Amino acid sequence: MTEQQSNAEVTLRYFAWLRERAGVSEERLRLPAEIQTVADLLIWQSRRGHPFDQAFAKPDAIRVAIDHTHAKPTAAIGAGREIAFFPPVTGG
Amino acid sequence: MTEQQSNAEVTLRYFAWLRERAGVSEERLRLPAEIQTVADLLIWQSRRGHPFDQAFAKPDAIRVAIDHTHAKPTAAIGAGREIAFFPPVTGG
Amino acid sequence: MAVRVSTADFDLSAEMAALSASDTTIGGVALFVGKVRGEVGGVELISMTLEHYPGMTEAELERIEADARLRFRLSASLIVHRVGELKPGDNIVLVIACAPHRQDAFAGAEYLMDYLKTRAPFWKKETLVDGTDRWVDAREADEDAAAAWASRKS
Amino acid sequence: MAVRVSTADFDLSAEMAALSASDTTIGGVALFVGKVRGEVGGVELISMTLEHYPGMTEAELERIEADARLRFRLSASLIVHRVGELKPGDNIVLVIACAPHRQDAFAGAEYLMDYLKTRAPFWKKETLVDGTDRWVDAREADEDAAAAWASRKS
Repeated sequence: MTEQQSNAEVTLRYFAWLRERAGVSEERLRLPAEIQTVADLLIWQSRRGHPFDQAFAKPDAIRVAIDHTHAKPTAAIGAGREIAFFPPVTGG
Repeated sequence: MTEQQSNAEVTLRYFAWLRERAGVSEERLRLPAEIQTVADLLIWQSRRGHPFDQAFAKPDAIRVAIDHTHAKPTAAIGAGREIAFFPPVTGG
Repeated sequence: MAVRVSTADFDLSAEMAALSASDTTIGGVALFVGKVRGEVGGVELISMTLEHYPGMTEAELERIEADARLRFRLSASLIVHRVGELKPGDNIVLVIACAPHRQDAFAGAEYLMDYLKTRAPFWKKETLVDGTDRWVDAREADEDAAAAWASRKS
Repeated sequence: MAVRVSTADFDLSAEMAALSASDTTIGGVALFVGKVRGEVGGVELISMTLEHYPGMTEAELERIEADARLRFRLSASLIVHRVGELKPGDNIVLVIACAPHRQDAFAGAEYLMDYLKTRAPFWKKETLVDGTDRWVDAREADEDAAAAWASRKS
């Protein structure tokens, strides 16, 4: 197992306009080991190429949850198994 | 018609514990002409003798309405036709 | 805008539908229901009897509603207050405020309750399990809540 | 304490009865209903579609309820939020807060709504009569309302 693959497999989920722009609602993959924080992950998404580059062009407009809990850009991905990306919520 | 009787006839109404202590819910009478304000009226009640003297012993605990509108002690009785006496309200 | 004094109970769903069903500019509806509690200072309550001043009650409730409409952006409102003998758990009062936005709905309903508590001529008498009957004292906290609106901007 | 996500509508009277009928320590019940408005910026709305994040939604609503219980003296509470396609005038959300005293009931319901609006993972998409579809933008005023609780004493 190389350094790049040392992270465990995670589920990435996408909601609302982020789901539409990313063209996917859910994917399972291993994140590169250098991704430590939510901010790292957002940068990685913006460099993944089409359509993720456009979906993640404005990371400030994107919210992230790790295992069903809101996570700030500085939060560590840690042992998180499900990471979700979505716009600011508009319920109620 | 003497000075004392120059006021028109009014209806006095009593509610809650004031009704119970006064022993009456409603009466019609002519007020003495020297009663100009709500405060005057409360003093007059406290000097009317039993049971009004006891019912009106603490005028600060009594609220007054003239023709269905709350009236302060300084308010003039004026042309009011129905004057009500009651404790502070406790609805809701 | 409506006020009602009644011995009968009210139905929340029906009252809200009657008030808001035909107006799609309404985005928020705030409701408050006051209920009879089963204990007073640790003593079980048997019943609560509500007296009011017919004529003045309706006039005062309408004034409170009119004031709330001047202060908040309300689409519709309702005040229903019961009188007569009530039991623990029974509904006493219902207030509904409908508005385009939730802040106005909440503030409207709270304003209606605060002023109803300090201005509308209702009086409660409690009958306790120990056989005593007593008129409920007005709470200073209620006066403070109503007075606070006077010093608020909105 | 309960949360529910549902495509079905709710009945106010039934929900309030289920929450409060057996508890006579409850003196006040505050309820809020959010509804779909018929116009967006002067353009008629055909429908509103609500998406959510199953699993996180329930977890987040339960956290909001737990926070409200720490902050206010609440006897019971309920959050019901609808998802799927809704029409103008339809109910979107119901919040109920039961408490011994009305101030806690009002504050509890308002707190639940303010945090639900800014924390619970729901997203609205509007379909307008001119054929456009658009995701609703988050309102800064909602963020401010939730943030204001953090600086309040109660």
